[in-house]
Amino acid sequence: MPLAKFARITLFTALTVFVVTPLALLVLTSVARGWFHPALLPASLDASAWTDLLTDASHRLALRNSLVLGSATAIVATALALPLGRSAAYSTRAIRRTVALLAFTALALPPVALGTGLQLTVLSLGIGGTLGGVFLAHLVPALGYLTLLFLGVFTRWDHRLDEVAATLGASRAERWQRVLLPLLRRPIAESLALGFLVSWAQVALTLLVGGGAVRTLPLDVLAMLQAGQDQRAAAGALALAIPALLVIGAARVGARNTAAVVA
Amino acid sequence: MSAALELHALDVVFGTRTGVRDINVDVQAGDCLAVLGASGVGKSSLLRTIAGLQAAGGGRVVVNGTNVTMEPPERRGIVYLHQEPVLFPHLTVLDNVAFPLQVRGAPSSRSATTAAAWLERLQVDELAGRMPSSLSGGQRHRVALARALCADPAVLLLDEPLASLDPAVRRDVRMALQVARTTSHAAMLLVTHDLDDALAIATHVMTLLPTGHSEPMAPQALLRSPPTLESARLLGVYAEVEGVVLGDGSSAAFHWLGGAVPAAGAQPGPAIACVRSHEVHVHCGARIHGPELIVLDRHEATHDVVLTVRRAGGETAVVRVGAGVTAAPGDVIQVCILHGRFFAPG
Amino acid sequence: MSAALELHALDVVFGTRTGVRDINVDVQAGDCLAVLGASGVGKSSLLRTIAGLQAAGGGRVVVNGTNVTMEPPERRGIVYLHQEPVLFPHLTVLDNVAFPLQVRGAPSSRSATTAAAWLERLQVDELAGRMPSSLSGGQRHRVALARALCADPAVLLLDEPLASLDPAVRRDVRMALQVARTTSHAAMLLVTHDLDDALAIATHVMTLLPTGHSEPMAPQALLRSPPTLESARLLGVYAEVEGVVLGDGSSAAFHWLGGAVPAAGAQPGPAIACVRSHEVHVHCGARIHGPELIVLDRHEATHDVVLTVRRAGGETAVVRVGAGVTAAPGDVIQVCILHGRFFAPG
Amino acid sequence: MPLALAGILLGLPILVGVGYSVAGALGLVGNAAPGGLQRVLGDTQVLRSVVLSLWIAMVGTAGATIGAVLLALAFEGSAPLDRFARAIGTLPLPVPNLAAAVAMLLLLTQSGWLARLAMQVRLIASPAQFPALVYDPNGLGIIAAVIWKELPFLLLVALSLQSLQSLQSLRGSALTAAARTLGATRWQATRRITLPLLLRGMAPSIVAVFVFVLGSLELPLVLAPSSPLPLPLLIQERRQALDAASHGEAYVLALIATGLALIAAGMHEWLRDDA
Amino acid sequence: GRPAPPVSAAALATAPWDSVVARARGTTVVWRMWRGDPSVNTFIDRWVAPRLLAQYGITLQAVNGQGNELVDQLTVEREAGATTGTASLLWINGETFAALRSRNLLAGPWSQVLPAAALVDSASPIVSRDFEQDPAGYESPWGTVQLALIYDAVRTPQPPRTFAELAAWIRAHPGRFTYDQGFTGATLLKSWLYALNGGASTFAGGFDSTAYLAGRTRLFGLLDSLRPALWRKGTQYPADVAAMHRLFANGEIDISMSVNQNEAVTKAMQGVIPASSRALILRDGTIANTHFVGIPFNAPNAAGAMVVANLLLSPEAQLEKQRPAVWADGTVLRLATLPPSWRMRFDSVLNDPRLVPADSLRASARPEVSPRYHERLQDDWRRLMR
Ligand SMILES: Nc1ncnc2c1ncn2[C@@H]1O[C@H](COP(=O)(O)OP(=O)(O)OP(=O)(O)O)[C@@H](O)[C@H]1O
Ligand SMILES: Nc1ncnc2c1ncn2[C@@H]1O[C@H](COP(=O)(O)OP(=O)(O)OP(=O)(O)O)[C@@H](O)[C@H]1O
Ligand SMILES: [Mg+2]
Ligand SMILES: [Mg+2]
Repeated sequence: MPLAKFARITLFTALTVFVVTPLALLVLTSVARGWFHPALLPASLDASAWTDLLTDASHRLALRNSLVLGSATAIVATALALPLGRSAAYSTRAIRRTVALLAFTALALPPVALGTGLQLTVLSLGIGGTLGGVFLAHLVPALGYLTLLFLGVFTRWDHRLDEVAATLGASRAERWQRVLLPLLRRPIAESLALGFLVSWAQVALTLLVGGGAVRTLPLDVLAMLQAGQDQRAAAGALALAIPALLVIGAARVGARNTAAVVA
Repeated sequence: MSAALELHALDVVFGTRTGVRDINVDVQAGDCLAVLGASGVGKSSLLRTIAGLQAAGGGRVVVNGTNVTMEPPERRGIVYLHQEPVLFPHLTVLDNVAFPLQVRGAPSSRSATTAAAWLERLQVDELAGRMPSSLSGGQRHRVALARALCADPAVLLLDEPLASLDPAVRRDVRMALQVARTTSHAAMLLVTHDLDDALAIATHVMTLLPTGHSEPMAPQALLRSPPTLESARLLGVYAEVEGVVLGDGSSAAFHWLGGAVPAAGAQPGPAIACVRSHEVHVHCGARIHGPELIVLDRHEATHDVVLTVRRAGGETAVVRVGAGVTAAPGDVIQVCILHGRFFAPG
Repeated sequence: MSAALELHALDVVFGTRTGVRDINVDVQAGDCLAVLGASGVGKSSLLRTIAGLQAAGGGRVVVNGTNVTMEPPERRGIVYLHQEPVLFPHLTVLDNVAFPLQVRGAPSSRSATTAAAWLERLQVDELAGRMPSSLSGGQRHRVALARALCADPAVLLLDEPLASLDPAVRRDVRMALQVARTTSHAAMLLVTHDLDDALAIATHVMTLLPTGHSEPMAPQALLRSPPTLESARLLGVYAEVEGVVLGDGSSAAFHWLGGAVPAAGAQPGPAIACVRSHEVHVHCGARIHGPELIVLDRHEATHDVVLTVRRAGGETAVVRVGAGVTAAPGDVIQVCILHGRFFAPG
Repeated sequence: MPLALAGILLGLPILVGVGYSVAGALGLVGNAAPGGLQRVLGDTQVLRSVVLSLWIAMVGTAGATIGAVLLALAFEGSAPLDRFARAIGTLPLPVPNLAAAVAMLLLLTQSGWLARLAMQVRLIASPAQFPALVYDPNGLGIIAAVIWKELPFLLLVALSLQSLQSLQSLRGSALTAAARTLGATRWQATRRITLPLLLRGMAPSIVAVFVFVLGSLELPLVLAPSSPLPLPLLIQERRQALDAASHGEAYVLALIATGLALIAAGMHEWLRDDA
Repeated sequence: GRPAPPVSAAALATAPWDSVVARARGTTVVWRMWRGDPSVNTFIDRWVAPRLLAQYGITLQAVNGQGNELVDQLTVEREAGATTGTASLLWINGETFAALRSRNLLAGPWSQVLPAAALVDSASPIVSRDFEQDPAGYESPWGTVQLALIYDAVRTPQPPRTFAELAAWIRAHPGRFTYDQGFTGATLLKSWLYALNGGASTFAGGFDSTAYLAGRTRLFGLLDSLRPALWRKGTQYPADVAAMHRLFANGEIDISMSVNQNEAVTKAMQGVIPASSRALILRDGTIANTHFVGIPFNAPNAAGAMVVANLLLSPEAQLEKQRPAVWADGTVLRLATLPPSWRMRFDSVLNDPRLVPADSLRASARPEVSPRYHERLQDDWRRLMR
């Protein structure tokens, strides 16, 4: 964009301050006990929130649940959304719109509506309060997001690449394997990361469909927050961010070959 | 035996409306049908329809006796070369060309050898290790063509494979196409704007025009006697001379400002004569009977010379004459048309 | 007055290596320099370098006396037409063409009128409201060209503007380019593979070859006496006849299997004669002195006939003769080359 | 086949969710009393909630979009500054909403870090003098959190669109090159070519953000004013009240929230041309 | 197919206790409770759970969930026909108990058969009644607490000691007081309602609409007149007690409050509020209440749940829980019935100088009245005052 070097550096500085300050506050809060107004910095450091978090077996269980749910949601939602987004993008306008609207609805339904409906479904399937039930619930918004993502990817996709491969005799599977997947590495990596995040940060659906019996890290953080345990909540929030950061990093590395543009 | 490719009453759709209607064509294995047509008339759409990349408005596509109208593209045994070359951006040139062999499960060493051979035939062998994004326009065309030829299909649809090539390379590519047609017995459909391509490669040619399409005919026949004025214009070799046909039957003659030409069988009335440059004799100075013409303008084209001439009365005409003619502006000449094709004005 | 476009010692980079070196060219306003060159030799790269889309390896680009080598593309007063047309996918055809006027702040009604006029001149006026994705290949080329012409720049770089067009449309587009050149006084650089384009539009032509580039010369001069064998091959009009030059100075003569041809000034030794079809006389039956040749093959091209002939001894040669020549395989003929250009074999 | 699967996996839960809400609004299930619709429509508190939520979603989405586009365009190059800026810009992506809310709380309240900073440099003398950004009837704190949280997502979308485009168009960005040689300045090429194309590609994601923000609970839970209450909180409050009338209203409100989001999505789908 | 429905708590109540314990061995109990307070969590996870495992082989899984969430969850579970639910034990009281009971979502009666039930102080109106309701064996008590104000002894050396003083203090210190929209704030308002209207007895004996309306008019009139002196001029209220603590700790307000009189101590120890924070009980009396555990109708492991409830009533658990360093949660046992050694141990904890003195507590404790008052007051406040 037409920006002078000075403007770019200013913008960069503003961005850094905007992004980093809240994160830095989280870090400080997580190691500060009794850090009150008007102290600009904590008087002393205290690692108890972290040691509690890391040593407590129940947090570890929550962490494991979150990881399992996040990975499963990411993989399954991507595997479903990719072909769905693609066939919708190549379908008639009416089908495309229907799919897009369905996907939007999956995001738009307030947890009270979606969650209660899902709760009912999951319960009548006999998997209420289980990881499986919560996984099914997380799948819905994740599928919504990722379907939109791939719908977008494929409406701008040069489908002549498919055409060439097809007329050269590549079967459907071979087209996926040899043309689509290699070229889609970046969107797929992004989709995996995004699917993971949708599940990873989910609170309301987990609560409703898990019936409270399925503990995840965000639920723990919510509980701490509602008890005014800011120090622990901050540590928990960071603990939530770190694995997700790793996932995003991994996605970026996975996408490197096809994404020369992006750092 | 049935033809390798048969089109029965095929209708081609442009967007939502039917563009080209009722195409009926057979192409035998080892034959090549060239399709000539104005820009935008629907040549690419026809090929895409045959390849199964867009739905037919009606009719059937039959390959080696099997109706494939409802089959997906990869099950038709038809390879389509896009007008604008589409290469897989993530594969090297060699891998692009080897692609059709690899999807057929050929061992990779053999497919690489075959692919390299095609690259060499099209003179792009030194690009084998490059990525497509670094190729020039003509190189991309050739790599895409090499890939299509490498697929060695029953039916090969080529959409202007020779555009963007210089004459020297073009000659070699034509040769490669000849080889492909005769040695591998593919039935070919070749879209081109250049009659030279058709003459070099094709066994038949058909013209596609907004007003309709012609039956396939021999390329030389089309060149010698195009069925309509529009199809004559597609060839780019005719000068159009205006005049009038007087008399009829075998005594009919075409009268233009340079004189009269026997025009047996032509319709009486205003007419346009399509004349090639070697069918015109020019006499410098007035030596034969007939009107004298002043040369107003001389334009040397590659193969002939275009003269604009005026009769004393003031009418002008444009004629194409042989490249050896030296008449220059201001000269007085006589122009004798030896032969022509006569059409009613469009 | 300085030229509209001057290139001083310009080096063109391909990826990382320097491809074309030391281009020195002036193009006056209202002139058109055609660039002929083999595929992949660097024509597009040259144009992109002049337009500022890729960095020069060295040298300067001067427009109307101003050194623009370091300027961004939009501040050079240069418009570049991509080889593969690039249309803005979110704008209609009309808006695409009006784009250059709109970015210059023209009122939208006026820019629409001007754009529509260009569309009409290129015979794509009925596409004005369409989106680019629905156009045919040739239509896309023409819309992109209309947009470039609409920009009315000081310097116009056209990368194969006439590819993908049928002869009838091609003639009209050539006319439109002529108009643009003469009425708007643009300095044009035109990349083409077709000498006919150069002859119709260009005031000068230069050839770009892997071995180096020629000085600009008149198109007719290039056609009549190409400076090198390679540049002759680029033109696609010459038959190449092998033989040997004996004697030297004004008494030198070129001997080939059909006889001898005066070749004053040619280097003694093995040689290739480049001969156009109207420079060859064919005598059917043996009427003049000289060797008798048997016609082995006859190929009718659009503008001439390609004969493969053999002397009794067994050597063969390929000659191009006028379209009127009727010699058929099996005939015995005598071929008299009237004129040729003689080069040492490449 | 994938379409049928979609029908099941997306359509079914949605059908059940909407169906249950409709039944709840009609007082048929879940201990909900009927007649919620009339009560809700006559309730000015509901209207204020709707307005506040729409305002937050709109301003937040607009802010995040503008920021993301600005960054994507300003840092599209491959210099270290560009790479670094893109990395930093997407940094908050993995931070869950709840954590973002906590961070904003720590930063923005009248006794938060900014207020302390202001006090340190003697801009203000007591917490009450600091502008009320959190628990603010204009939702400024939530909007800040929305931007902080959603800008990285939209930035990611923008970047991946840019890379897809440059992957497919063979020689770099041919479109901008064409625009610029036609005389468009860098700025004009951006405004007329890059930006519209980018925004078209981002449109579904932008609408998704809008829709998500409209319904999301976590940020308001921590940062929202008590009056007016953002719609998701109002829904939760009614839902968690014990009386049947409130329950019925909760479902009506949920349907209203869904409806608003779907209007946005529908408008987007309708306006988008698929050319 | 679905597993057979588990044995209900009511059925188990008729069986010998030993058989219940035997049935519970080797099982898992999912307990839905408020998981927000690390003190409570530590007590449950580090004290209760290991003992359950050691003594009964029961694995305790404490998960978050309270109040109306539970009601919703169970309602939907029943609508879905889930005869086997997720949780076996619920932390409940007051209006949640009322809601669950009225919808038949609780199993029972069972609590009276717990061996430790004999130790419960059933004479105390606060322990034996839950918001005037008779637990009737459908829930078992395990702790009591009382509403107290929290102030900072350094910032506010002279805190108000009665509701009248509180109103005057608020007027004298504009912007320095507020109350939250949640349970704690509502409990304060209810206590204030008692104080303005002649005490808890005015509202005793079920919901009385006229008494309520008269009382409400007085209370809201007062609050309206105080509004300009409240934090943010009474236009905004903190969402919950945690938010209020945050304002208090950072000096935005000078008084916080808690439904647990001892939270001033535990929260200060956790660093949530300043170390100089103190609790005070308003002399007019504040509401005290008891928390219970219940067993849902579809509990997958009612036997285990009963064993847990029994353990919670054991003197060991009650004493541990009451330690200020642990949780400072009041006992529900009648100390007089305990052996002297236990009594002594309780006394030493109760006399901890950091805590509100036990006799002051006893003197000022006011019982809860019908949960309808709580519901109406909260609802009306939201509609009329917020
Ligand atoms: N979606 C569409 N809507 C309307 N018209 C369309 C659509 N797609 C193609 N067309 C029109 O169909 C016609 C045929 O297009 P096609 O590409 O087949 O032409 P062509 O003969 O290959 O031309 P060229 O020689 O220029 O490549 C064109 O006039 C084009 O404008
Ligand atoms: N990134 C690159 N790395 C290596 N070689 C490159 C790169 N980009 C272009 N080239 C080479 O530079 C040469 C010139 O390309 P250019 O596009 O200028 O050719 P051209 O003369 O326009 O050919 P055509 O007539 O086929 O369009 C080609 O041989 C091409 O392969
Ligand atoms: Mg075409
Ligand atoms: Mg080129």
